Amino acid sequence: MASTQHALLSPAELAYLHASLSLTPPIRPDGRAANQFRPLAAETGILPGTNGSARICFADGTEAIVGVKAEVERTRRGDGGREDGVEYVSSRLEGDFVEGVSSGEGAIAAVDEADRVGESEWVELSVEIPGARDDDAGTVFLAAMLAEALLAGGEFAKKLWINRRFHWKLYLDILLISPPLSYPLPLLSLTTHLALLATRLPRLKSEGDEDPFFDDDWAAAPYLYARKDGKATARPPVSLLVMAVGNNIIFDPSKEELAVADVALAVSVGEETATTTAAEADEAQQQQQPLGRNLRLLSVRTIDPPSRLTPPGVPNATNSAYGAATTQKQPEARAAESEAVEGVWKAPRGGAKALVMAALVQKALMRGGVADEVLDALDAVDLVA
Amino acid sequence: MKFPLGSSSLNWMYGRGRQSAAIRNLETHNPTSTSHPESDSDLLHTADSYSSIMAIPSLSFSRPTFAKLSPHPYLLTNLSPQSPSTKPSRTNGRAPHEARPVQIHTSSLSHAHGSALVRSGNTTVVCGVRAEILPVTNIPQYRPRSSLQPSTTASDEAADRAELKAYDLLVPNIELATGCAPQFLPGVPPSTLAQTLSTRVYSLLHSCGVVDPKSLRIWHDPSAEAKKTTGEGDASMQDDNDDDESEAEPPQLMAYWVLYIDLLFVSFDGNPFDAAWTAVMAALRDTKLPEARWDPDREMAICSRTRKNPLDVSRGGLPVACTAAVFQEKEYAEAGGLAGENRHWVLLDPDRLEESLCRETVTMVVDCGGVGGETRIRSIEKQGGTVIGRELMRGFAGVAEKRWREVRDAMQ
Amino acid sequence: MTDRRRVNGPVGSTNPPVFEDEPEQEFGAQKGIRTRTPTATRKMYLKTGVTPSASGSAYLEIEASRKGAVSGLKLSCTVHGPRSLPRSTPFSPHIILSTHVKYAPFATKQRRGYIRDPTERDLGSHLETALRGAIIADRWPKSGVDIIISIVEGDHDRETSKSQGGEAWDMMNALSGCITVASAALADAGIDCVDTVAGGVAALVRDEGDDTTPRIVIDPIPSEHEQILAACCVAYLPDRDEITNLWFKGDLPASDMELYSQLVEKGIQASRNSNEVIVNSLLISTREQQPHERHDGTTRMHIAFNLQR
Amino acid sequence: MPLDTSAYGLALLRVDGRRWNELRRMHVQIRTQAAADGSSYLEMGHTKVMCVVTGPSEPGPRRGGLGGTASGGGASSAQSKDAEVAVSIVVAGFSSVDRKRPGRGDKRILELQSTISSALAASLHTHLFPHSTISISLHVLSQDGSLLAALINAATLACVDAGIPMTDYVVACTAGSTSTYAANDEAADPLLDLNHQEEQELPGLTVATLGQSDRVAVLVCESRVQVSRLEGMLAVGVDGCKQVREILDRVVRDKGHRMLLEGTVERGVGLDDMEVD
Amino acid sequence: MAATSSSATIAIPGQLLGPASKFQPGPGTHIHESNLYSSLLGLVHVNQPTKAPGPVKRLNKITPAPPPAELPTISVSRSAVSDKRETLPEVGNTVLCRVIRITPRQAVVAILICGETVLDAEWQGLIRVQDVRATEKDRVKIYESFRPGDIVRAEVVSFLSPTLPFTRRFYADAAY
Repeated sequence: MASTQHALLSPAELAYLHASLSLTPPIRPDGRAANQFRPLAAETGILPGTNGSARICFADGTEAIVGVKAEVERTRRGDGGREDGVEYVSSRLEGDFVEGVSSGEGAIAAVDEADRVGESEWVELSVEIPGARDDDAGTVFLAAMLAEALLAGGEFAKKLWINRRFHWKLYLDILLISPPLSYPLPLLSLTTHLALLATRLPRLKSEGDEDPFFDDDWAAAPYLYARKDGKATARPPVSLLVMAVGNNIIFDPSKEELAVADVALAVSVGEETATTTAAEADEAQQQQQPLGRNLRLLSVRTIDPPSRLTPPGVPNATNSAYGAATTQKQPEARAAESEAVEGVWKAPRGGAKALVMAALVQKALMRGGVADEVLDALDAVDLVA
Repeated sequence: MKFPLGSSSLNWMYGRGRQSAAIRNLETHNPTSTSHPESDSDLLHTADSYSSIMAIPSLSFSRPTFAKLSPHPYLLTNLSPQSPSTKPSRTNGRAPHEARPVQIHTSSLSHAHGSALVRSGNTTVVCGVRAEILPVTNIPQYRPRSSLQPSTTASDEAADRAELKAYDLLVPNIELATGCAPQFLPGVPPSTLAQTLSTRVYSLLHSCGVVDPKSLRIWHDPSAEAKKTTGEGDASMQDDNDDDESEAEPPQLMAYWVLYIDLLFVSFDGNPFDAAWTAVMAALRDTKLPEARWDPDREMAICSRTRKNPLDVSRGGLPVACTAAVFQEKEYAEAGGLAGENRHWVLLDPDRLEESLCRETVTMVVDCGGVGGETRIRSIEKQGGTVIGRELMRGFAGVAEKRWREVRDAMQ
Repeated sequence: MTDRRRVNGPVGSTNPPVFEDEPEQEFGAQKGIRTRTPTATRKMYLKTGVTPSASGSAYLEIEASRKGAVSGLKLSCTVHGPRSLPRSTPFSPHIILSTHVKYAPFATKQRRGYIRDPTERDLGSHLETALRGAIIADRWPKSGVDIIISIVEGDHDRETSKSQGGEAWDMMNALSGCITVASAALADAGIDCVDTVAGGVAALVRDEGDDTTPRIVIDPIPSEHEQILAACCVAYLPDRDEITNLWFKGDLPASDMELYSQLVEKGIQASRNSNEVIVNSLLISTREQQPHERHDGTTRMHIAFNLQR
Repeated sequence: MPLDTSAYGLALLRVDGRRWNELRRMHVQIRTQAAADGSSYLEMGHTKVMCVVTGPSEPGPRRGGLGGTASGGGASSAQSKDAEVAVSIVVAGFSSVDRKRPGRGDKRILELQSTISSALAASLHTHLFPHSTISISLHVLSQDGSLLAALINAATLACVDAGIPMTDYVVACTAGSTSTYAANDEAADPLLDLNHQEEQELPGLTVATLGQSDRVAVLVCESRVQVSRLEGMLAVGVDGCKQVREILDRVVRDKGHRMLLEGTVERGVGLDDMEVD
Repeated sequence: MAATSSSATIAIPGQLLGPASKFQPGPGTHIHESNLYSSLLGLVHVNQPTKAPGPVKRLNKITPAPPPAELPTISVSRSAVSDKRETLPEVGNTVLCRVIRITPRQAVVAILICGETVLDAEWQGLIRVQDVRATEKDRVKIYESFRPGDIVRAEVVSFLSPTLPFTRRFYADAAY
């Protein structure tokens, strides 16, 4: 698991960290508030060679770069028992795998716009973590999580539709530049979000199902996520990392904080796409100011908290340094099964209550919650493509 | 239960010439010494109990302990009991020539065209046959067949086999790395054993001519297209090919069925080949291919959902593999040693323990299903020893026949 | 480049059979509507100790819902260990868990390769998360345990035309099955667990027909519903009332969390059902343990529990 | 489209409008990343690379290696008397014009890694850090020729930023020749700093020198070229390296002064020493 | 169920055995919220204070400083459930092992049997030269005492990191 990189903390440190994080309000090592993200510096359009790119540096120095590249690809037909194009199309609606990651149901796409459909294979997402093989379980898990959120609802793949015979093949290359000091999910997710917002595809000049040719004027190229007066109407999803310690819910935890988590979740949030007709659109516009965004919950995954793999502390009762009889006879007696001793670190067992997990998600999604803040912050980033 | 350890077989503890070592070890040892827990940094401390091993005349160990410590003498003492009254039996309670009962369940997998689950003792293997279509256009070195007539002569039969092999229409693969036994953990390339098993099955499939290539061909018959009976399949194609020779344009061969035969060991307890081969046979007999007709304008074979034809495996008969291992009295037979001065037992259908202790194994593939029920030996493989000679082999043929009937009955 | 260590078959590419469309009524007949009540799981068969040479093992089968159309789930799980770690690995105060999920080549519609694809790796990491919460890791310092699951038959719809989205959700069904069978195998292997963890799936579905209001069903079969809006798979410890792994996918308005928590609630209910199966089969297998009996794995394969209620 | 080498003869200008001994625009940043011990960002024309240096650090389970116990070459360096310079290069899928996924263990990448590793190991005072590892991870964001040169320069800068003692900068650039091997004319002029297109068509070599000295640290020539031209190319290359060093040196000094002003480092002897060359 | 029930009771992981105030946690149990739960599939045993734990039971924990002796120990043993009882070699256990290789300093052995339990997995152990016997340790020669293949009965005097090289042990200890 990606998250279970051994944080080299002694049981004493762990116990202290856990205690301070369990206080109300929690005291975090870097002095952040419980629901405060690491400050970040972001820029987009850093790579002219790509259709869209973004770079984000978190204050703690972790840095990621995402590049999006699109290529025209002929749409495969008639594989796996489909006869004519229509049958093929309709059968493809529900999407299937990107790198084996399930895409969520695209059937919604079918109902409103029957002729345009997307396939999840049209998106290829790869994650590069320094010092990790790309088939490493953790890397696969990250890629799966990001793709899962991106493709949920099938709306995204639909954007890549050119005509019945051709589509865009979108390659997302996600690079973690810095050594992964913390679990990189939030960083990678935010960077991907920006890169996709900045992504533009050449304007299509051909009509119908003929072989497509495009306007080579880059300025005329439309954004993948359509803009209304410089503001994207729909937005890519973001994945947030949330963890619970004691009674506290902590967002965007650092590696050390994650090492004492009782439970950690990755929550992927999308934003409701602006509705089609103009009337509803500006109605939605008005609504957005008072009501804030109307978010969608796209995916939730449990992150295996590394706390389970931390070494347990030894209570004074059994610590030979404090002259406990038993331990002198058996110097390396393993920790006895005993009640949790106050202030002595013990790796958590079991899982988390359903209510706690629900609270984590709730906290992330609620109006004016962290998801809102993050999206607002990302809005502030001006997009150069 | 306890397992008495007679003085006769006391040497089990040290195996070959280890006695001296043990004695010396005993001398250097002070019986009165006690373990010193203070010396905490060490794992082990040879306790005085060592001498007690020697001291106690009738030292006894539980069966599993004995088996673990020294498997070979353990099996040996089982096979050659002290008292003549008790007849020799193996550690698994079977008689030397007794095989494990075979159970076969077929067509349990719905995604495969044919499947079988074969269980003999604790060896369990699942076999799934999946057919895919190989258009002749995809075959690089494709040579159109001269004669379209159903092949009858021996030469044609030979040609058929050549066809099967040339186009690789049979693809057997054996997966052992499923954790079916502690030594087969996944995430590793196929072990040598897995590779040899796969190739053995592969060659045996071809040498026995189990599958009739006729049933793997997919034809296109324009005239049949004319009189449109939906879903013109290969078999029926053959028929009306026979009855009216005077067709305007002859049907031509458009594609082949390729049979992917995948074997998965769920549980492994020795003698994998017999189980695997039985599974392959059972699965092939269970295989039903959908009727396929060539669609010229879409240039692909279209299959019928409903009509299926069973795969024709009649020609190959029913070859059954029967494996035995030779267990020798002396664990380490000195190079020049003749079989005579070294008692041996032929253990049919060996399990994991026995396989680990036997070096010589023999596999005989027999088919008693021929006309008049006479036995035909389809293949013999024998490695790792010199014990089994001509007469033993002849006797073994009898054993194999018995085994054949067991398997045949299980197949029904 | 071809793998020389396997029999690779023809060089030319082969295609899975393409079926012609059948007349409509027959097509309709094959397409299923959920007959179970929304809170009913399919029948399960669970048996431990199917692989005697392993430290622990279990076999799980979920009945095929409708004859022919949808295949049931067939899982075989073996547990090896606790065993000593290889000398190279550094000291660990805990048991080191390694999970491995692999589809058999004939388990699904498309023939699977022998190298694990990202789906299987993803399933593996989900499973690891689910189990790590359940086991008491510090009972076995510096030892390791391998948990290997072979999906002999995936929970797949054979209808090529209908079930394209299926795999997405079938993956969840597979995961919950994996969790359940692995939990039984762990208990069989005698590895300390805080509880018998079990998996369960619930989904928010919209059926076709007059009533298209979304409803929540447990143990969903994609092809039985017009559309699946969201689904979640939970790994749940009944006695502790705790969740060790939660996996939600879909598209829900954030405005009503109610729907979400209901979904999780149903998932828990589903896992309670499968947990009953684990407990029963463990108790039965424990009662029937006789030394001689244990050695023939050929005693009847399944014990059936009817969970309809 | 094929590079029209004859065009050069007329205007004495290359396809991208440069003269024969002209470097492409170099944009260099140092200390781009707070987290790393040393980091740098370097553009040579459209070739853009990033470098992150961690260490000298204790070998063993590599820092940041996912999945816990991934011991990256620790064993080898554990015994060695000198620090091990471990270089890892990640070529982004979007770096080249048409997007391609480089397979794991790409031979070319491996060769680049070993070249850079050995080149730096020569210049860095590795003997000061026995039993430790200096891990240099390079990211290629965009390629337009002279990749190896760019990588070496970036790595050098990052090492400077990381404060690893070294004898002098290892600076590199490429040199080529105006006409192809086939067109066997002796009048061919040497070229400096090839871009992708020129690399494809013309003979070229990569040369790295130790700072201002003429001592060549790396010389890689992977194309056929007449020996007679080689000397000219080499001379131009070495001269180019001097230019590159000037650029890098300026960047380092500017950064140093800025940090001084910001007070991120307190004025010390070290900085003054840098004034006297 | 009440933990005082007969020893024939089958316990499954997570089953409540009784309050921690009334029982000592034995092998195969764990404490959760001051209650004792089973952590194994097996039979429940209640040992009255005079406990003689043969290595048959998984003695994989040492009860802390002199326990309130009057409390009965409750434990879950797999002995009746399965013959495959994997046990960790435990300090004080008597084990049977086979010598794999020898060096002047120590003999490396594979532990085959721990107490009465036949081990599936092979745990590795060291017999160091100074532990072959108690007296005249300096005179002991490993190669005179053992040969590869010998079966040795020995007692475990230390558990931590037998499979690790000596230097690693510091790290191992530091982890506690």
